[in-house]
Amino acid sequence: MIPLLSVCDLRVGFGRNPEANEVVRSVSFDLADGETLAIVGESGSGKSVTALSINRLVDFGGGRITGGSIKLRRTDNSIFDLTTAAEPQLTKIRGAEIGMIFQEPMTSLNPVLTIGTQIEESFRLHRGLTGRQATAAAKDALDRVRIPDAARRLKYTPNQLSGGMLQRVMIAIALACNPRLLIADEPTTALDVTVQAQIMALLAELKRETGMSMIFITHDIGLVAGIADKILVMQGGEAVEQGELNQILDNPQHPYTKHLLHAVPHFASGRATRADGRRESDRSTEPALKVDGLVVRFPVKSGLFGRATGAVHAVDGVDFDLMPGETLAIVGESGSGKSTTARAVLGLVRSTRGTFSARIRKTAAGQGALPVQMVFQNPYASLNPRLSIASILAEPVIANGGHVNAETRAKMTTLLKRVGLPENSLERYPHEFSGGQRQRLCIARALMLNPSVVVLDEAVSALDVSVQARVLELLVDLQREFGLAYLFISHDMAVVERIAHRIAVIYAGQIVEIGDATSVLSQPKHPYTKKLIAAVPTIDRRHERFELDTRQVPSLVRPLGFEPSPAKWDEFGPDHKVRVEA
Amino acid sequence: MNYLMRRLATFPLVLIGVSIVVFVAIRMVPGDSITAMLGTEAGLLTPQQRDALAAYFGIDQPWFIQYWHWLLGLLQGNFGISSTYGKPVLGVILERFPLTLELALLSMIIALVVGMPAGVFAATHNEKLSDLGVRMIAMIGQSTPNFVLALLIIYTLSAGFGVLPAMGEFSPLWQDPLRNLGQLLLPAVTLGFAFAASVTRISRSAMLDVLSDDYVRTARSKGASARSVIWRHALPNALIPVVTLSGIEFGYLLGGAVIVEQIYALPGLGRMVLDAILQRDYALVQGSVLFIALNFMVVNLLVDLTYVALDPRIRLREH
Amino acid sequence: MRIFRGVFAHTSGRIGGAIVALYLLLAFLGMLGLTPHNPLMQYRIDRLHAPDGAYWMGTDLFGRDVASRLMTGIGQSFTVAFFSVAFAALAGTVLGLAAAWFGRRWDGILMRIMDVLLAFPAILLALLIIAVAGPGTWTSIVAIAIVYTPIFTRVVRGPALSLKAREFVDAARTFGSSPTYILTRHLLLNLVAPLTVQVTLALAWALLTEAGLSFLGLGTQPPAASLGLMLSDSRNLMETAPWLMIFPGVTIMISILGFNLLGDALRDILDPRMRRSIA
Amino acid sequence: MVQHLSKKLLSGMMLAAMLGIAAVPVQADATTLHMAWSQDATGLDPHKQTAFSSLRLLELIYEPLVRLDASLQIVPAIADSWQFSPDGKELTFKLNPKAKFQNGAAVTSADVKASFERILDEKTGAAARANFLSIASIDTPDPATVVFHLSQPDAPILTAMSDVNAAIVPASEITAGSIGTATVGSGPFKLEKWDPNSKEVLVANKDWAGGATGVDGIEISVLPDETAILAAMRTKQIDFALLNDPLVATLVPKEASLQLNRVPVLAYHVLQLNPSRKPMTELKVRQAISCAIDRQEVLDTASLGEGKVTGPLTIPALATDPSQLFCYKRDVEKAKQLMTEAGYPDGFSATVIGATGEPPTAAAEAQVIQSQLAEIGVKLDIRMMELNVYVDAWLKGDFDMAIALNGGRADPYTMYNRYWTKTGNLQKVANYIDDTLDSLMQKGRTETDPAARKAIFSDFEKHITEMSPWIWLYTSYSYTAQQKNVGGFEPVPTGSLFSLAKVTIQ
Repeated sequence: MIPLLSVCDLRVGFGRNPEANEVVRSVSFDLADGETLAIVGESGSGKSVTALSINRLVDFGGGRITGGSIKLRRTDNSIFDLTTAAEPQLTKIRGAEIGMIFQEPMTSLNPVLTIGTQIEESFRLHRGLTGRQATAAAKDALDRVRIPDAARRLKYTPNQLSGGMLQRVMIAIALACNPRLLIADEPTTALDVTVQAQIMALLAELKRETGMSMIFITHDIGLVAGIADKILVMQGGEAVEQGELNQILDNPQHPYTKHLLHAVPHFASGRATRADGRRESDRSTEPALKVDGLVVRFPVKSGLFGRATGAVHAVDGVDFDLMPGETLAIVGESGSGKSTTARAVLGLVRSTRGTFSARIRKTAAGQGALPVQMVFQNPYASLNPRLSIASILAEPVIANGGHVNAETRAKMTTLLKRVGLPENSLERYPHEFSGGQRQRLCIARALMLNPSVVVLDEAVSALDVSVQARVLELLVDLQREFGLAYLFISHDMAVVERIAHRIAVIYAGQIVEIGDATSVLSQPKHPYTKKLIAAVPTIDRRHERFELDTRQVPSLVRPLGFEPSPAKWDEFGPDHKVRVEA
Repeated sequence: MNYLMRRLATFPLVLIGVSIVVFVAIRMVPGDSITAMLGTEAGLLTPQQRDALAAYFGIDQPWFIQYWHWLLGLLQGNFGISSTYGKPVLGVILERFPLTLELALLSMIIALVVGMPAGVFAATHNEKLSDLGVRMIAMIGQSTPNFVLALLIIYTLSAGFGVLPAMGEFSPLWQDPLRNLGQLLLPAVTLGFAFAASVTRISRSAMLDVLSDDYVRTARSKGASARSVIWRHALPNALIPVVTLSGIEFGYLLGGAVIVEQIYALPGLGRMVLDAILQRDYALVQGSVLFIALNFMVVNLLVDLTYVALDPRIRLREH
Repeated sequence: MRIFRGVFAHTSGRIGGAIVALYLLLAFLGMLGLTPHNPLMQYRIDRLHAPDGAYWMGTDLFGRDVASRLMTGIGQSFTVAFFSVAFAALAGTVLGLAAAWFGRRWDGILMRIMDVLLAFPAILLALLIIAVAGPGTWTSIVAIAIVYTPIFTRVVRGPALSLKAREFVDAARTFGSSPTYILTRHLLLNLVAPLTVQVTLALAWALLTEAGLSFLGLGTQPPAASLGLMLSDSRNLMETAPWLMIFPGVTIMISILGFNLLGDALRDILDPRMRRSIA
Repeated sequence: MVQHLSKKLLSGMMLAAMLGIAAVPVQADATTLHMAWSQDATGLDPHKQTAFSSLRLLELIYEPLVRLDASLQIVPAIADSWQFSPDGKELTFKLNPKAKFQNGAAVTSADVKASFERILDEKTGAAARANFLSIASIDTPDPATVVFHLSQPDAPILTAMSDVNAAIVPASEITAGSIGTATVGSGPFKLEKWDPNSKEVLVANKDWAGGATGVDGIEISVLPDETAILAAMRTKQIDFALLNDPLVATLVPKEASLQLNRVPVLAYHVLQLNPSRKPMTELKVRQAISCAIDRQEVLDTASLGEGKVTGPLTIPALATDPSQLFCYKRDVEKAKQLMTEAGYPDGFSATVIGATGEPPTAAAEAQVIQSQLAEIGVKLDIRMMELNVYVDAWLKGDFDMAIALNGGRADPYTMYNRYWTKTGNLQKVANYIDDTLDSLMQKGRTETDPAARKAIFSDFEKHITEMSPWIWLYTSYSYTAQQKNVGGFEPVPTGSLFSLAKVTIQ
C-alpha cells in the first residue's frame, strides 16, 4: 500500500539565502492511512516548520523548501508532490485534503468574524455550500466536536468562548471537509491540563470516527503516549530517531530521546517526589511564612457612577504555612487564584483580609533583607530589556538602601556562578540570554537580598522541557544550600512532583486539598484533585480513553457582602487534609 | 450604554474647560472689538464714546462676569450674538457648517478610496518595486504643505487651462449639486492628498502586521485564496488603525481647514473662526470653538463606537 | 550604536538618515556663516534675479541670495521643529508618566485637560497663543509644543500603563524599589524607543506646522528666513519669480521626506512587534 | 469589485467637477457686475465703520451731503449747494429735492440734523465726531435747508462732511435703533444680502437721485487670497476687483483681457518714530534716521516702484516737491555725522512694529529700512503683529518705531490735526509737538483763502520733515483690476468706488 504521505529528504530554509539558513535538514517519514505520527522536539527543533511545509504554509512565513519531496496520495490515488505545487493547486488541497490546527486557539481564529462564518468558509470553499446549507453544515461540524448548544454558538465571535472551546472550533474547521490528514501543531500547549485532556480525548475519538491520519506535533513526549502510533524525535532540524510508539518509549536508542524520556519531568503519580527535607512532625520551628485567612476580592463596578455591585472572589480564605527549607506547591488551573495568592503574599495585589508573617533572617550588616522574593513566570518579561545584568542584579540592593560596592559586585559574581551563568554576564543585556538563562538570572536576582522565602510563580512553565529539568535541579540545590523556603505556584503536576514537599490544590479561590506531596499525588481525595491528576498525561497510560466533560469553572463573581461558609476539613493521615464540600 | 453615558458625562466638563480657555485667551489678546472695528481711528474716541461702544459689544465687565452671563445664555441654548454678523452665533455657525462637513467628508472619501487600496497593494507587494513606488508617492503626499499644493493647483488651472472652481459664494449640495461638487472637489483633493498618503501608509503597515497574524495562517490552512485572505480575513482586522487615523483627521477637518478655505475662498468654519478672531468677534469665537470641540469629541466617540462594531474583542471601557 | 547600525542597514533609514544629515550639515554651515552670500545682504541691483552662476537659486524681492537664505532657513525651521518637539516630548512624557503612574483621579484629570487641548482646533490654538504672546521664534516653539503635548502625553501614557503592568515592574516592587527608580529605569528607559519614533515623525509635522503658521504671518519674523516664511513670502511672486517657491518648496518636502523615512526606519528597528515578526 | 466600483465613482466625480468648473464662466445675467476683494466690510453702520472695505461698501449705499471728485473738488451729493457765511461760522446746505431714501421717504433737513446729532452723541461711538466738534447747533428752517452753526470758523469741516462717515441716514431709523442692521441709504445701490467674509449682493436703487446706474447689481465676493482673485479674473469669474498687493497688481497688465486701474492715493506709508523714547528724543538721531533712509529704494523694493516718494502732504494741490524737503536725498555721511553729534556714534538698537498684511508691503518696507539703517549702526528688530494687536500697541504709543500706512484726507487739517496739534486725539501716538506745528495747524484751520492755506501748510511740511518725528516714505496706488469690457470706472485718490454707480458692462 502506498503511504498517504511520504516525506523524503525534506530541507527547509529561511531568509534571503535559504540554502545557507536551513532549519529543517533532511527529514523523511511515511504516514499510512489512519496512522498517527507524533513529531516531538523542543523549540527550534524544526518540528513546526516540518509540519508547515507539508501544506506549504511555510511559504508565507518567509520559508522555502530547498530540497526533498513531500508526496501526497490524493483521493483518486494519484501521487502529488507538494513541494513543487503552485499556489492555486495548494488552495484546493488545504482544508480539503489536509486540515490543520494550531497552538494558540485564541489567536488562530479571526477575531472579527463569527465562528459560524469561519466554519462555513470551509464548506463554501471546498463543497460549494452557501446560505442555509452552509449554516446547517457548520452546526453539524460544531456538534461533531461536542460543543453544546451549537446553533447559538455559531453566532458567537471568538472572544466569547474559552480557549478549550476555541480549540474545538478550530478542530471543527480543520475537519469540516473530512481531510484525510490532520496536522495538529501543539494543539494543547496553551490550555489547562483538564482541558488538554478533553481535547486529546476529542481528537482520539474523531480519529476513530473518521479514520483520518494525523501528524501531532508536541514538545511533551508524555502527551503523545495516549494517541500516537509512531514517534519522530527532532532535534536541531534533524530527525534523530523514529519508530513505533512502544519501541521509542520503551527502548529509545538516541541519547536525546533518552534524555527526553528520563531527564525531563514526567508525572509519576507521586512516585517521583522528593525524599529530602520532609516536614518534621514536631513543628517546633517557626514557619518561614505563615498565611492566615487570605482573602483577595476585586470589586465589580457598574452603573454611571461606577458603584461596586459585586466582587470577584479571587482568593477566598486561604491559610497555609511554610517551613524553612520546604517547598509548598500551589497547584490549580488558570483562574483558580493561585497566582493571586502569590502576588498577595508579595504585596503586588492588595489583600482584602488576612495576615502574613514572614521570618526575617539575620543578614550581613548594611544589606537589608526582604524576607520574601519572587521569580516570575515569563523570563522574557521579568527582566527590563534596557538594563545590563549588573544593573538588574544591583536593583534590589539599591532599592534597600545599599550601594554598588565591591562587596555587592562580589556577591553578584558569586550568585551568577552559582546559578550557572558565565562570569562575563554582568555587562551583557537580557536579550543576549536564552529563556533558561534568563530564569537563572531572575533566581540570582531574587537571591541578592538573602530572602527566607522565594515565591516561584510558574517559574519553569515557559521553558523548554529539558531546560525545565535543569532549572528545577538548580532550585533544589539552592534550597538545600541556602535553606530557602519555596512557594511554588504551578499548573504542571509533573514539575510539582519533582520539587514539592507539600502540595496545596486550589480551586475557585479556595484550597481544596493540602498535604504531603506523595500522599496528595498518590492518593488524591478531593474530586477536583482526582480530576486534575487523572488529566495529566503520562507515559504509563498509553492509549487510555478520556471521558469528555464540558463543565465550566464556576463564576467567581459574587454579590456584595457574600461570605463563603467556613471550611471544614477531613484529615487523611498526618499531613493531608481535604476540604469537605457543602 | 453605560459607557456611552459616562463618556457623554465628561463632555460638559471638557467643553467648560475649552470655553474657559478660549474665553480667557481671546480676551488676553491685545486689541478688542472696538479697535477691530475702528482700527487706528479708535484713537479719536472720547472715553465716553469708548464706554458706550464697550457696552455695545458687551465687553464692559470683568471677564468672569461676562463668562457667567455667557454660560447662563448657553444653558438656554443661546450662544450669543455675533458682532460682525449681527446674527445669533449658532445660526452663523450652522450656515458655515455644511460646507466644512462636506469638505471633510469628501476629503475623507478621497483619502479612503485612494489610500486603502494603495496601502493594501503596497502591503501585499512588500519590499517590491511597486511597494517602494507607492510608499514614495505617499511620502511626497505627506510632505507637501497643503497651501503649496493649493496654489499650484489654482495656478495650473487658471493659467494653463483657463478654468477654476467657482469662488466666493458656496452652493450647497442640495441646491446645485454639480456646482457644489465643482467647487469642493479641488479643495477636497488638496486636503485629501496628504490624508490619502497617511491612510496609505497606515493601511500598509496595519496590513503587514495583520498578514503575519495566526488567523491569517488559519485561513490559508483552510484553502482560502490569496484574495480572500486579504479582503475577507486581513482587511477587517487592519481597519482599526485606519479608522483611528481617519477619525482624528476627520475630527480636525471638521474644525475647518483654515489655509485651504482661505486660498479657495470657501466660507467654511475655519476661515470663519480665523476672521472672528481677527475681528475680535468674541461671541462667535467662543461659540464656534465650542462647536468645533464638541464635533471633535463626538467624532472621537463615534470612532470608539466604530471600533466596537469592527472588532468584537473591544469592550467599551474608560481608556 | 545598535540604532545607528540598524538605520544604516535599513534602506529607507539610509536615505532618510542621509537627508537629515545633509540638512543638518547645511544648517550648520549656515549657522557658521559659510553660505555663498550673506543671507541678509540685499543686493539691490539684483532684485528678483533668476538662478544663475552667481545666485544658484536666484534672489528674492530684496536681492537676497535664496540659496544662502535656504541654508539659514533650514537652521531656523529645524530649530523651531526640534525645540517644539523636544518641549512637547518632555512635557508629554512627564504628564503621560504621571497619568499612568498615579492612575485613577490624577489620570482622569490630566487626560481631561489633554482632551481640552486636543479638542481645540490645533491651528487656532497656535494662533491664540501667538496672538497673546506676540509672534517670534520662541512663541512659535511654545505654540507648536503646546499643540503637540497632548499627543505625546497619549503616546507615553499607553505604553507606560502597559509597562507598569509588566513583570519586571512587579519584580521591582517586590524588592521595594523606589517610584523614582521604577519610573526612570523601568518605564522611561523602555519608552525611549516609541518616543524616538514619535519624535522623528513629529519633527516632520512640526516643520509643516511652522510653514502653515508662517503662511498666516505668525511664524518666524523677518528678515530671518525659515522654510515656511520663504514659501509663504513667495506666493504672490509665484508667477514673477517661480524659483522663490520652487526651491523652498522642494527643500521643505525633502526634509519632511527625510524625517518620515527615518521615522519609518526607526519604527521598524525599535518596534518590538516588528522585531518579533522578523525573528 | 471594490476596485471597479471606486474607479467608476471617481470618474463620475471628475466629470461632475469638470462640468461644475466649466459652468462657472458662463454668466447668464450680464448686467451684474461680479466684483471681488480680499477683505470684507466689518459692519454696516456708516457712522461707526472706519475700515477701508466698509467705507467702500457703504459709499455705494449711503450718501453724505457732498462728495469729492477725482481731483478732490467738492461736488454735490445730497446737498445741491452750500454756502459759508462771511464770518465762516455758519454753513448752509440746500438739499436735492429728488433725494430719496431706499424706503421711499424723501431726504429732509430733519434727517440731516438727526444724522449729525447721532454722530455728535458720545453714546454712538462715532470716531468721526472729532471732525465735527465745532458744530454748535443745527437749524432746519425748511425741509430742504440745513444750517450748521459753528463755534469757530472751520474750513475743513466741509471736506469732513464729504466722508461716508458723515452719511445722512433716515431719522426714523435712528429712532428705531436699526442703523447698522437695516441699511436704508439714499445711494445708488441697495444691499440685498450680506454674508460677512463671504459675499455681498447689491441691487440698483431705481429711485436714486443721481439717475440710473450702469449695472443692475453688484455681487461682491470675498476672496482672501489675492493670487486667487487674479486667477478668478483670468477665468472671467470676476469682472472687477480691488487689489492691495502691488506684487499681484503688477501681474494684471500681463493678461490681455484685463486692465489695471491705478491712482495715487492720499494714504501714505510712513516710518513713525516715537520721540518720547530714547534715543529718538534727540532731534539729531531722528534726522540721522531720515537721512539714512533711501525712500525711493523702499518704494522700489517693497512696492516694485509702484508709487511716489512723498512728504507729509499727499494732497496733490498742496504737496511740496519732495526734493526740497529735509534729507529727502539719502545722505549716509550726514546721517553718521548726526549720530555722532547726538552721542550715538555706534548706533543703537530699537524695535520696529508692523501689522501683518496691513499694508501687504509692511514687512518688506521694514526689512529694507532695517537694512538701510544698519549702515549707520541702528539695529532694528522687526516685530510683525496681527493688525488688532498692532493697533492696540500703536494707540498706546507702545513702540520705538512703527511701519504704518496712515489714511489721508482731502484736507490737511482733518488729516493731521489728530497728531500735530496740542489737543490732537492722537498726540500720545505722535508724541511730538512744538509751538510752530500747533500754530501752523490752527492757522490752516481757520484760513479759507486757498493760496494762503497752501503757504501755511508748505511751512508745516518743511518744519515737520526737519523735526523728523516721522519719516514719510511714499504714497502708493490704489489698484482696481477689471475685464476690458467693463467701462466707466473712474478711480479717485480717496480710493472711493463710488463711480461703480456709472460702470457698464459691454
